Amino acid sequence: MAISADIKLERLSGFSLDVSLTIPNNGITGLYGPSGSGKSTLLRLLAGLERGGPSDSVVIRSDEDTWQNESQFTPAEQRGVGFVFQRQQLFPHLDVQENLQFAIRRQHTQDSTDAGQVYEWLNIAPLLRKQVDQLSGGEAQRVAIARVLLNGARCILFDEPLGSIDRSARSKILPYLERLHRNLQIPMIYVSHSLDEITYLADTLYVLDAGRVTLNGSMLELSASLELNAAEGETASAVIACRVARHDQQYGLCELDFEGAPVFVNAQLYAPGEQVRVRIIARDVSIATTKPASTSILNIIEARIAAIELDTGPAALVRLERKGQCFLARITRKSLDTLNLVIGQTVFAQIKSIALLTDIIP
Amino acid sequence: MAISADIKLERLSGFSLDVSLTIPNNGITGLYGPSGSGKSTLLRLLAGLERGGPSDSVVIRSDEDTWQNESQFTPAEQRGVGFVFQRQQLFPHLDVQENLQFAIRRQHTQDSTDAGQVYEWLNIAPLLRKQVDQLSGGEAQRVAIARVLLNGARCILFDEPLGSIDRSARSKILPYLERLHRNLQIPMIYVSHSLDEITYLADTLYVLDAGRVTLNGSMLELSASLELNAAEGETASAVIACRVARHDQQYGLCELDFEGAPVFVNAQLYAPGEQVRVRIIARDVSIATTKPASTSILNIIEARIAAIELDTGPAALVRLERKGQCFLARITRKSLDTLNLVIGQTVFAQIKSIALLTDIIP
Amino acid sequence: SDTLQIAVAANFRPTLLRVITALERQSPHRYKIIAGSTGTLYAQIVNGAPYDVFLAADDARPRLLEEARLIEPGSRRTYAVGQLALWWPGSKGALSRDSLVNLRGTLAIANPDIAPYGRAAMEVISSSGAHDYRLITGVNVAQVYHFIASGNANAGFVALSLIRDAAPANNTFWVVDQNLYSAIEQQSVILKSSQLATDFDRFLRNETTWKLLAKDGYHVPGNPAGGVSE
Amino acid sequence: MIDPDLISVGITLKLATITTLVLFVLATPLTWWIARTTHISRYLLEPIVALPIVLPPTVLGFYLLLLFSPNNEFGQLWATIFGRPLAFSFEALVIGSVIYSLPFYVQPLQVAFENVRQELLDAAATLGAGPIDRFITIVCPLSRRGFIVAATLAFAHTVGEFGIVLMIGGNIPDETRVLSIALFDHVETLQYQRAHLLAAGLLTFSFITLFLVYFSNRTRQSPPFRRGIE
Amino acid sequence: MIDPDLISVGITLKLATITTLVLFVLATPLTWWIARTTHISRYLLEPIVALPIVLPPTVLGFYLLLLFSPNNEFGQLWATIFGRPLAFSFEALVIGSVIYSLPFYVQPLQVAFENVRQELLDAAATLGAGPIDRFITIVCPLSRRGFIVAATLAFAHTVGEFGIVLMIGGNIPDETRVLSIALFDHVETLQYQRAHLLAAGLLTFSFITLFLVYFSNRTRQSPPFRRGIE
Ligand SMILES: Nc1ncnc2c1ncn2[C@@H]1O[C@H](COP(=O)(O)OP(=O)(O)OP(=O)(O)O)[C@@H](O)[C@H]1O
Ligand SMILES: Nc1ncnc2c1ncn2[C@@H]1O[C@H](COP(=O)(O)OP(=O)(O)OP(=O)(O)O)[C@@H](O)[C@H]1O
Ligand SMILES: [Mg+2]
Ligand SMILES: [Mg+2]
Repeated sequence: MAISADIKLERLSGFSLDVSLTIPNNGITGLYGPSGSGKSTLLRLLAGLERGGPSDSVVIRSDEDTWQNESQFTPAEQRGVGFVFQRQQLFPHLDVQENLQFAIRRQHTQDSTDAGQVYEWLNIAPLLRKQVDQLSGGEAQRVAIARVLLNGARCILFDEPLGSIDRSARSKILPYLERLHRNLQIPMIYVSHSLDEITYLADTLYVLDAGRVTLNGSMLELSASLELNAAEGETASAVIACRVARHDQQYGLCELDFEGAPVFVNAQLYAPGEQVRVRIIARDVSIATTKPASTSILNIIEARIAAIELDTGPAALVRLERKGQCFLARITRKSLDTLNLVIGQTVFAQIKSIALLTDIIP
Repeated sequence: MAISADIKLERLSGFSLDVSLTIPNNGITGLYGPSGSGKSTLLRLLAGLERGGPSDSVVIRSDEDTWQNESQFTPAEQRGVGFVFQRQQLFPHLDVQENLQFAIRRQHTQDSTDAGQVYEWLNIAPLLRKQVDQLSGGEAQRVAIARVLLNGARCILFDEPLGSIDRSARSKILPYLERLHRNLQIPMIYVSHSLDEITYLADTLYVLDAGRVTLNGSMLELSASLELNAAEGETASAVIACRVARHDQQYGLCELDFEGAPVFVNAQLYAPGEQVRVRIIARDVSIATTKPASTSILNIIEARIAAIELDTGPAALVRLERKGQCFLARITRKSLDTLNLVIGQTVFAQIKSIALLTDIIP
Repeated sequence: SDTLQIAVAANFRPTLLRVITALERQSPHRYKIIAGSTGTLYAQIVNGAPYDVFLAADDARPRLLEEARLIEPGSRRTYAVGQLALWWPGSKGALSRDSLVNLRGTLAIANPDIAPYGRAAMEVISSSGAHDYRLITGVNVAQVYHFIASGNANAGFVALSLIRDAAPANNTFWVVDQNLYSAIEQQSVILKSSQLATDFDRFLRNETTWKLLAKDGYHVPGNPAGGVSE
Repeated sequence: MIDPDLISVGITLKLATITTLVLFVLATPLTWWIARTTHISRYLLEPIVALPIVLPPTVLGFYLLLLFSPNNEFGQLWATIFGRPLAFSFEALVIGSVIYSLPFYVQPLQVAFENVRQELLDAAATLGAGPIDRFITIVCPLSRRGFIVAATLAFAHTVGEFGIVLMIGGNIPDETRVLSIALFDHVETLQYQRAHLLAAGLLTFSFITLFLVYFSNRTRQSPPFRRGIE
Repeated sequence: MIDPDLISVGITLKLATITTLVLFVLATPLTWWIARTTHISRYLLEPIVALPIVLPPTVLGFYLLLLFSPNNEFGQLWATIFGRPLAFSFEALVIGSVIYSLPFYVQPLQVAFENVRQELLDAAATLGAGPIDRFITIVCPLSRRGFIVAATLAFAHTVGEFGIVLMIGGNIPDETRVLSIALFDHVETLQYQRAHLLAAGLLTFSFITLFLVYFSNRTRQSPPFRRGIE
């Protein structure tokens, strides 16, 4: 189910939302933007929880149906859109199990997720008999996610689902969501403040600011864009596509082929020959002008400097290109000068292999 | 105001909390632990929002007073403890300004924070006239923090205050909190899922698991402990103390002296001669057996391998020591073998200076 | 005090108002009328109500008060004798006791346990041979009047005084023969003796009042000869 | 023979139960509509619902009597459809009680309904629950206290009410003679012993019932350690 | 001379206002206590509060009359302290109305109080607000709808009530003769025109008042675009 929306809405408080967007049939669409930029408002409109005032124009279509235009409005319960809310909304009169059952009884589609899987990934079992007001913040959030997943929606909207979930739980849930959307072939929208999470999950990205889309496109293309990453500082990163070359059983590593250069990552999930995407965080990349030796850094890739963007601070973002694919390096201006780096120059990018390990996008 | 607590509490649900802790007179105490480990429960007890059942034993003392023992109970409003709740609790019948005024009118102490500053750092001004239910998730959280800061508490408890706050706002608020506690000399407890935030802010650390303290001590000492960091994977890090050597105006860098070795960071906040702490993320550190040259990595420090902890996965955590101070390097087992690293060996740690930039603890 | 508080059974209030109007023409004093059901007024008097004179709708409650020594000794007197009337708006032809046999539908009376008119009506009905009716009761004759006037009840026994004003068409009501039921003696007592109370009590038994009573459908209380006492 | 007071008790319980059920069925959706709509007609309907209580019950009963009368179109229609007149029937009592107890049912429930958070309804909707589903599975359980209070007030009020019942019920033994009338009669006829007995029985029964209702529906008690402040 | 009905209106408004104020002052803390305590005495107190309504007003009035009577110790005590007997005074009416309207005040307010989230009180406490401060600045404003409903029901009910008032007040003109009794009297004495006029006036006035109260206290209306689902 693909969804397209064309929204012009003005709030009394002065905030206005003016966006056009298309959510592709499958794949995860990331929605990113600062606080108050209208992310939650947009999701509410898509879900049918708001309909806009008489002077607003809201047109939303799924590929089967028109959900909303001037004359028409499909109520939320008929859209089959799951919604994980930013402030989780469990039903206080039901315990955890009953909350989940509420969703199961009203499944939008049959070919649903495997409940056992959901329970396991979100570690729901120990919570089943608890009252909702006895859950800790993270526990409640996990239950809220489980409730939506068990509901068999035809499209799922996540509004900062992992805000209060700890790192180790998060690292279990994220890959699960990734796999889920692959298996179910349903569109998902994922709102987050963490570009990390979004880069990890999203195939398509929309960046919102003050109610306007300031950037959108495929994650792979955008990931190396200096424009998006300049503002990201420490978390600037890029995504590259690689082919799985072979597994190194002894060290638990996997050797990937990145346009002819070997790259090591720690996951062995994919069979040799498969295409995978790898995220490279810009600050993990350093540049050497001569090929380094006797270092613990395994990944040394020859690349060409495609662009350089100076920071206002002491940092610079360097865009490196290897046979059409780009990634970023964040280094100091001092190094830039010391090494005399210029556009067009061929250099050696050192990427700490460890840095790639959990960032593989399967 | 220092606080000490001795708590043995059992919930009907089976969860039990058994902790002894001392919150020093000033400085920030970090509280870290997985979801459901009892962090929020502990804060509620300290604030006087719960008092334990008849079979529980809860003793809480501030340095002036006994707040709670078998026979005594100081109600929350008399403890002067500020509380930023995990699920923010703004008063829905008041608008933003009135919520803040509620706190200002009931200030616990006079020598309070500068309201103008609070407004600026949390960007409150545009929200003042809004109704509470018209705030976005991040906006509401900022208001909740402001409300507590303006209340002039004698101790502040933060329960994951930055969960729904975006990165750029977060990078403004964190340093502000740091400065705040320095100026006010009041104790703060900071709960977070992000070891990042905690390492940044905390002077003392308590790690909670299933209601028990599994680790506690000064952040500086604990930071390089393999025990704490092994479980941290990608985010393992350590803190070292350095002296400010000089400023490099041209590149906006600051040269620090780390036990005789130069280290570059991008902040110029402190005058030469001052002591500062620097956080080094283990994954940013790579190891070379010969001194690397012609690389963008500015920081190359000679150090001795003090310990090696093998991961279950392909990674290894190496503890490096230089004149008594320790930091960590996270490398692959493959590199460990390739470079033939052994305990006692002297190596060159390469630390990307950029990686240190925002992590300086002023 | 120059105000007299008169507690009166609700059915007698309209007549009492006329009496007072006449009285006020020759007296400078004020008269406050407190109307209620006889039972209520009785309970109130027993519990200290500040009434000076009590005009009951029956003779039972005044007698009880006398026995409880709550009245001015010797002040209990019958001030009026109520007349029962059968009101049957839809009736055909002249009414009599025997026509009750033909009554189909709802017959309303005052509650015989509470109201003397109800008790009297009950006596008439049980001796009439009427059988095919549905008996409903109201707390007092005023309610019976509402039942009939609103068309919800087909017929009913009311106080003659009530339908005097309404003046229903001639053949639709019948003043029940007095020998068909035991007399409805309405008695008065003085609760708190004063000159004013005595004067009022006397006025209640003078010629002017009797005329008003007769006009409103009450028999004048009397000696066995039907004359006027005093 | 069964004590007539017991029969009255039976009728009263039946009346109060049916009234409460009718309110539950009819007034619950009305209340939900009032609580949630933003249409202005709400501000007209709200006062109208509350109006019955400002009229004294007897007066309200009087107007209902006029309404039920066969002289009136509504009364006529009823008689045509159901074959017998409405007034002085059990149905009439139910109608009167429903009207008079309406505000006591609607208003507390409305407070409860208005307190149900929209966010929970939003969540239920996205999970696929339609409006009726949401109402039954979310709104009603969350408003349980409101329902209890509403039903209790309506029920108890119907038990205690007597002005209307007296007017439109006609006090027919075995049919419309409810407990409150019996009790009133005992007081009026000075049968204080019986009145005391009946009142004491009524109060005891009500107390036990209410106690059981409230106690079994208490909000899940917070464990003692949550009782930090009040 | 002023129309006696107008005087009754004045007395009624005074009575209803004072009753509501007394309830506001005395019953509000009681309600808060009932709503928040976990002590079992709550489950005894809750039914007791609701008990007055199961008794017919006249009967309740009768028992109050017994209580207030100078024959009784409480009544005697009152008379000694205040120099005049309690029964048949305006104070007696207030006490009676307060008792009878208590459940209509307490119960809706209780629903509202129980809906105030503990988390908000926790937040207020850590900000330095003590129990009374919290009650006034958090609980009361959040329970505004509950207060309105409680006060409306209590006020309107006092306006309409008449059984108790009749019993313990005695229907004394200029003193305890309230509007509802006047209206009742008009109906009883078949002064239908005056009754209609008074009833229409009362209803109109009440409607306008209630409309204004509800309308001016409507919950801040959600802007139209929030109205996704009801
Ligand atoms: N009900 C409302 N009425 C009026 N304005 C609102 C309402 N809800 C939100 N707003 C405003 O609309 C803007 C967008 O809010 P929204 O919740 O969509 O932001 P967001 O992008 O989700 O932010 P966050 O990341 O903080 O959750 C904000 O300025 C907010 O104050
Ligand atoms: N009111 C309660 N009654 C019973 N059990 C509770 C209650 N509140 C919390 N718990 C349980 O106590 C444990 C600790 O909860 P707490 O909220 O302190 O965790 P936490 O460390 O703050 O977790 P999180 O990081 O998810 O917020 C959890 O297992 C939770 O389910
Ligand atoms: Mg949001
Ligand atoms: Mg918590």
